[in-house]
Amino acid sequence: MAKKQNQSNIVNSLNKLHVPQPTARPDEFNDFSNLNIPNVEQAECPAIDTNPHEMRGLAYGLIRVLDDDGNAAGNWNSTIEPHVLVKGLKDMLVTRMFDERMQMMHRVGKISFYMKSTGEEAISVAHAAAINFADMVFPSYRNQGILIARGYSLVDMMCQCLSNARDNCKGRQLPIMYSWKKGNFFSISGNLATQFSQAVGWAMAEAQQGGGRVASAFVGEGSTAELDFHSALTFATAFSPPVILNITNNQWAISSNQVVAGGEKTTFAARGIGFGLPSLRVDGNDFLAVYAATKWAAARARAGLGATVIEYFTYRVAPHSSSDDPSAYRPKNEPDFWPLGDPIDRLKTHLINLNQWSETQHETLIEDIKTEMKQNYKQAESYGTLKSGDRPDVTTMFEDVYEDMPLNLLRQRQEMGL
Amino acid sequence: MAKKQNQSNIVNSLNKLHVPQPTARPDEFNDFSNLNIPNVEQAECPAIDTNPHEMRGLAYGLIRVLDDDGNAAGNWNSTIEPHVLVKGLKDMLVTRMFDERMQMMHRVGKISFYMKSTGEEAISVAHAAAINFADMVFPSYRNQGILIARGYSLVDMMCQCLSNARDNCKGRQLPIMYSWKKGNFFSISGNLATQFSQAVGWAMAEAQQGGGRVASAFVGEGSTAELDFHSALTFATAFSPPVILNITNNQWAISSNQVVAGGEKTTFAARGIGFGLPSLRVDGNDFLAVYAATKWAAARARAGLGATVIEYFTYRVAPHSSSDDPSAYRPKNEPDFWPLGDPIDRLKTHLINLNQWSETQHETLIEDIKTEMKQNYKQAESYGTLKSGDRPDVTTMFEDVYEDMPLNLLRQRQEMGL
Amino acid sequence: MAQMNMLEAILSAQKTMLARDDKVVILGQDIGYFGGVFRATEGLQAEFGSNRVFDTPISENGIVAAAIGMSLNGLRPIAEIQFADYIYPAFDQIASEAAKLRYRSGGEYSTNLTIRTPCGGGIRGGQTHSQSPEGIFTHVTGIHVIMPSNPYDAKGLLISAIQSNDPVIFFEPKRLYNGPFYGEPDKPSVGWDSHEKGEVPEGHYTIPFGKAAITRAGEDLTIITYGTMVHVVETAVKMAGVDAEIIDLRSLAPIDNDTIINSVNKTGRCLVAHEATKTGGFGAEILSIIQENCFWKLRAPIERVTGWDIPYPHAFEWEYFPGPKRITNAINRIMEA
Amino acid sequence: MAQMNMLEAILSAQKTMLARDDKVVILGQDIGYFGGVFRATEGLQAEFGSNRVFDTPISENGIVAAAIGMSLNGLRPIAEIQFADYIYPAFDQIASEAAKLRYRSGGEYSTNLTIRTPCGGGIRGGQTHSQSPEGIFTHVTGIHVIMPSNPYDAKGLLISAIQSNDPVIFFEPKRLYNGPFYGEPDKPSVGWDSHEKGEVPEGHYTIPFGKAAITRAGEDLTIITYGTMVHVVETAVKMAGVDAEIIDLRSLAPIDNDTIINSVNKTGRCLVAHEATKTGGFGAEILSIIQENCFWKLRAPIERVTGWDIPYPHAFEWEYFPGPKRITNAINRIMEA
Ligand SMILES: Cc1ncc(C[n+]2csc(CCOP(=O)(O)OP(=O)(O)O)c2C)c(N)n1
Ligand SMILES: Cc1ncc(C[n+]2csc(CCOP(=O)(O)OP(=O)(O)O)c2C)c(N)n1
Ligand SMILES: [Mg+2]
Ligand SMILES: [Mg+2]
Repeated sequence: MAKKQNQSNIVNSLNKLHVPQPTARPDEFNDFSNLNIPNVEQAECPAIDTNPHEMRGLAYGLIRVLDDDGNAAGNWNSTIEPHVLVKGLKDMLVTRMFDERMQMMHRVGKISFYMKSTGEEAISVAHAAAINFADMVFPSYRNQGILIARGYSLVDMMCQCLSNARDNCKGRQLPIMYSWKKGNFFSISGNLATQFSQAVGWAMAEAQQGGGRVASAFVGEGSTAELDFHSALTFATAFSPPVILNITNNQWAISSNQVVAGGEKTTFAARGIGFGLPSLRVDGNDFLAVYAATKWAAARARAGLGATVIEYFTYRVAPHSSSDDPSAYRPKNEPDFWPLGDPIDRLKTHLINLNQWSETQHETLIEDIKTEMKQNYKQAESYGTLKSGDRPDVTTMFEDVYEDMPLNLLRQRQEMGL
Repeated sequence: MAKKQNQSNIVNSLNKLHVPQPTARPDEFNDFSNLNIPNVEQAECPAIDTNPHEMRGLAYGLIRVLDDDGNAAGNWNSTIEPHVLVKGLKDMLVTRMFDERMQMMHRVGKISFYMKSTGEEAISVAHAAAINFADMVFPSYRNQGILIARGYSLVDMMCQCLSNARDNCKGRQLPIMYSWKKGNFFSISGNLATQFSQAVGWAMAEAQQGGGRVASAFVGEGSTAELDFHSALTFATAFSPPVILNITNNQWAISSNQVVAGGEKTTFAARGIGFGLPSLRVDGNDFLAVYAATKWAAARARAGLGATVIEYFTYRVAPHSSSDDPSAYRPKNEPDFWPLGDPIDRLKTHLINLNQWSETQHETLIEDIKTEMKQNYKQAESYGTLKSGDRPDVTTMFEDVYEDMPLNLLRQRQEMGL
Repeated sequence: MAQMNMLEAILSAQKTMLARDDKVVILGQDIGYFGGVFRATEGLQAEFGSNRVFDTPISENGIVAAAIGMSLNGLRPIAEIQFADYIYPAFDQIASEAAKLRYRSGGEYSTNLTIRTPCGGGIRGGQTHSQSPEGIFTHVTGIHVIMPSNPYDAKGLLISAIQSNDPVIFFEPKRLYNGPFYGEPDKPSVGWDSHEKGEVPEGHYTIPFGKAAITRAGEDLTIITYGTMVHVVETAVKMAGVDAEIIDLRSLAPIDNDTIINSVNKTGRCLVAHEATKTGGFGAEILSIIQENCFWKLRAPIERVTGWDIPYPHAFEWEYFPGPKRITNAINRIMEA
Repeated sequence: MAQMNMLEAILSAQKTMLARDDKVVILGQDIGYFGGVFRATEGLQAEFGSNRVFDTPISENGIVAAAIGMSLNGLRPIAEIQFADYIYPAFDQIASEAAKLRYRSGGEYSTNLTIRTPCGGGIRGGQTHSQSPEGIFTHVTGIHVIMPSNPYDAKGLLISAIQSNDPVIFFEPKRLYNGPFYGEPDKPSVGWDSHEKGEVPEGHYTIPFGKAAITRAGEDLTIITYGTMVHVVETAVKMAGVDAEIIDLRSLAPIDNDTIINSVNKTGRCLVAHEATKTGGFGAEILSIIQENCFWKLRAPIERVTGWDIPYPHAFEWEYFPGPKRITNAINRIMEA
């Protein structure tokens, strides 16, 4: 036995549990030089009906389309209509500026909580651009870009965050826990990953009824450790439903680096290989790569070929939430060194290279969004804030627990004098 | 995009959910000709400190040592002392005959339930032979061979099945739900797979304390769908503890073929690849292969290299349990066609080839075991059967819920007049 | 009308609904080709196809999650959990998701999921095939909790469950599948043909949630129970020779306060019985409702007769079980108080 | 003695035990380098090393399972579940494994696992950061359920939990971390330095399980409660101007029947208060114990004041919360009855 020799990869010193550690802590330095970023030519683009076993390599590489100069190249490059890209750029900007506005509103006490998606906008926005509006999204809490790309009203989003009288969640949910049924956007759960396995069920029903739509679910890399991730992949491999299982690997889960979730020994895309599913690892800050990978996965799903797992490799520039201060656990300047750049800058450069965009247009757009954002916020605030007392009617508190209100709730409502 | 062409592997017809189906149902025929059984030379045997990424192939092949003529060969072949093999043969025979005896005792109403391991004896027995007695086993309910290989008293096993006065589980558990602390054999749980994640915790504590022992946990292929399987692999990859994560793929989970558990698109060993863990797929009916794979995994664990996933490819010859009649869901003669043979026959032939065993010795041994089994059963029955009333003292019913009996239980015991 | 045992009634309810509503699907472990370890779905895959009735991987969490997802896409799933003792891996999907979805989404989304699961002891199943965990779910607002005691109710209530737009957990006392159980394990077992509730219509009918049944009218005391214990209590009442009013709750959530309150106000005495362990069990809620509403009419302390606060022990099944004798003793104490 | 808030007391208990017993380890999400989202383990990894205090993947099931496994190998793990609302994925490992292991193995194996988890509302956390699920666990025999109401008790009880050879779920009312909460969200918050129970010994001491505290002696009625509600009840009692006896249960399982029974036998009137939803909550068990044991001394119906039977709504936090006014109303009803 044990014929071939190899360098040691011993990870445990005896007498000590191996506890995975991030590259750097606050007083240390990390320029991500440990990362191996392949160039855009590296990843092959197999036909969608290729046997998943023949494309395992995609889970270990990195699908990229935009090179460092903002030019599109490689096997995953395809023609995308410029207006799609311009819309993508705009949606990413709106997403970022919406986040900034709401973060500010949290700081001044207008809303109780907020979560930004800064640096991760391409994932939501390009993904939304690459699937159909009728496709059903099972989002995590960092997919506000999908709502924006699908044209959800910013005022409605703000009203949800304000828990005011126009909040369609009727004041029951934390800010950012959106639900938009008409937009085929599932109600966000506070319980991590539960939507992942539900999405597979939705897609099973779609296959069963032959509707031709696709389900698309998102989790963070930290949440892949949760049980529903396993249920999702198990049912996805068994029943081959039309579903895209997206993992946003933004390196952090609150204070826990992706190594804690099990990212030390392999990629998160590789989880899909364990189930014989096609598994793509994608530059999440590359709008065109996210778009291409999503299109590919959606085409597979629609062709009856079943589920695809996609890991988006990105970086959580923002704090985890408004309650978090990342300088307590990672170098303050770590975001600046993220080697895959900023998704907005990269798409902008690309569009400028294509002569479809200019610095002036960009600046004008930003000003326009700013103005719009202010107006929207003003309007949203006119429906009240949590503090102003313009909340949904308090009697609604007892509704929607069941379809019909049972006696115990009727009596409790009476007891409250409502 | 989509440059390379490939044959279609479309699995879903539109308008219909893909529901995985076994090769054959009762009135059909299955000779397993769909299985691709590689020969003994195929599998490489890497050094234990090889990077797991370089041995992914092992999850898709089949580690075998005994060829069809009962000769040992291939990269995983190693010198095993003949007395180890003879003990292995004997332990397998005892296991099989114990099962038969107890199944009979169930049929005549002496015990309430039973589960046989027929055809799967090599997995438990060779695995037990290849790890140390001090290593901690977290078994499933089909690992009685480990108890036997470790020298647990057959009388004690029978007493547990009889729920009699000498049952060390004090009549609280179904038959076969053994617990043998002195034998480093964990209490079997009725809840599938819960032991898998616990074993990882045990191994984490072992690494933390530097004890040098290994944990070894077992689940069936059907149980890999359970949540604790995911927790086990997630924690195993994150903390690299000394644990062997064994999957017995005996093709069936009650009436559900292994395809239902997600065995259609890839192997169960591949699940480990998803986590960057070394993952072996092993001929479970080949004593020498099970032994070699276990030794390799245990050596890795003891060297601080962390967890190994092993899938044992085998066949559940027996019904699921005494409550099951497999002819309702699989061809009656399916077991006869299992291409990997019978583990006892294969080891016996090998030992005869080695001139370490003979047909006469074999027959004598069987007779001896038969006699011993009868005597043991007689002794066990002398301590009572569930029906005879020689149960553990009924007052013990209120003990061991907590370390000290709380007041509510004291009062309930009084209320019972005990 | 036909003669059905409880399993046949449950099968019939599912078959009726599969035929009536093509959105109804059934999923669970071993429920497809094989028809379920208790045969509660026998023949349904053959009749309705594997697109409607199919086996799942062994993941209770995955089953419930998939069923929730399917319901969000217009289907009406029935999920079987093979034993109630194995429902816990699905607890998060039930308590955090199914139960709270309608509320958290402001009514935008909801699930109509029905979970069927066999519960209770009496089959020598040991501690992991005998539990009655209903008391864990009755504390989770947003789900209905049902437990029938006979074939007629089982079919009518199960059809209501399937038709309900709320999530429902439907507990099936497995000891009753083949016949009523009067609490005397040594007596020969009898079939449902010996019981009037073994007469079950072939077609579609419903029994509303939140309506208890008075299975015996009486004046001396009220006994509130459900599931297997309905029949055990009947035996005890005969043994004690009292004129008890027996209430079979059938529906635990919603619960039929009025029937309970009216009866106890009339009798002034009350006993609550269930097979589950005592502390924190659903009996405590029943007792509380009575105490809060009937205080001035109570003439004796309400007692609970339940399983002991221990796991269900294989060898001591009948010592654990709250049998007729324990109930009779309690009845006597209550009547003498 | 030192001044500690409840977080500091919990930190101190863990630190004391880490120093005293090298078998003690702590695991959970974000509890290592970062020191926990509530800072309950701040500095412990720096002091005791990552071999003793470490982050885990985000899997509540995995955390509890690993902790059980570690305890089987001689360690004494403390597992943090970041919010009690997220304990459900671990439900099976808690209810089927930790709670039943000693029993099923005939006493051969057992787990000493302590689970710490912040519970309760009052921080605008919405429905998934506010729950009080203790009533789900008090129905699971084989585990201890503890909920302290102040720093002194928190430290003493947590040390008892860590030292216990049984599994313990230790619920920490997060609203009390920084100071007592008297049920009036609009009033300026006060620190634990204003409360005598903010005086906490620096070293090792224990408070036994199963012993309630009488936080106010009185003759008019008994109020039984625990956690945050202990202080809210205090406010209500002042407002109502009654001479109430307030019992802080501290330990729900085991429960201190004697203190409860003696008090209610003395006062003849009783109110039970908790923040969790009403139906099937632990209040029902308390009420049942009293009814069963004090029936002849009761002069008025026992009432329960609890959270409504709805998920904890973000915008209606204080409408959901069983505040002083609702308690006062109930006190008045009980006193007038
Ligand atoms: C079941 C559950 N456990 C714990 C939490 C607390 N929690 C909220 S977000 C989070 C980190 C998630 O990280 P990741 O999945 O990587 O997503 P990201 O925040 O990076 O987008 C944690 C632990 C939760 N919401 N639900
Ligand atoms: C949590 C849980 N769900 C369901 C069951 C019921 N059950 C017992 S054995 C079994 C099949 C397991 O099959 P597999 O894991 O392949 O093991 P094998 O019986 O083949 O050895 C099932 C579904 C259980 N015991 N626990
Ligand atoms: Mg993340
Ligand atoms: Mg199997």
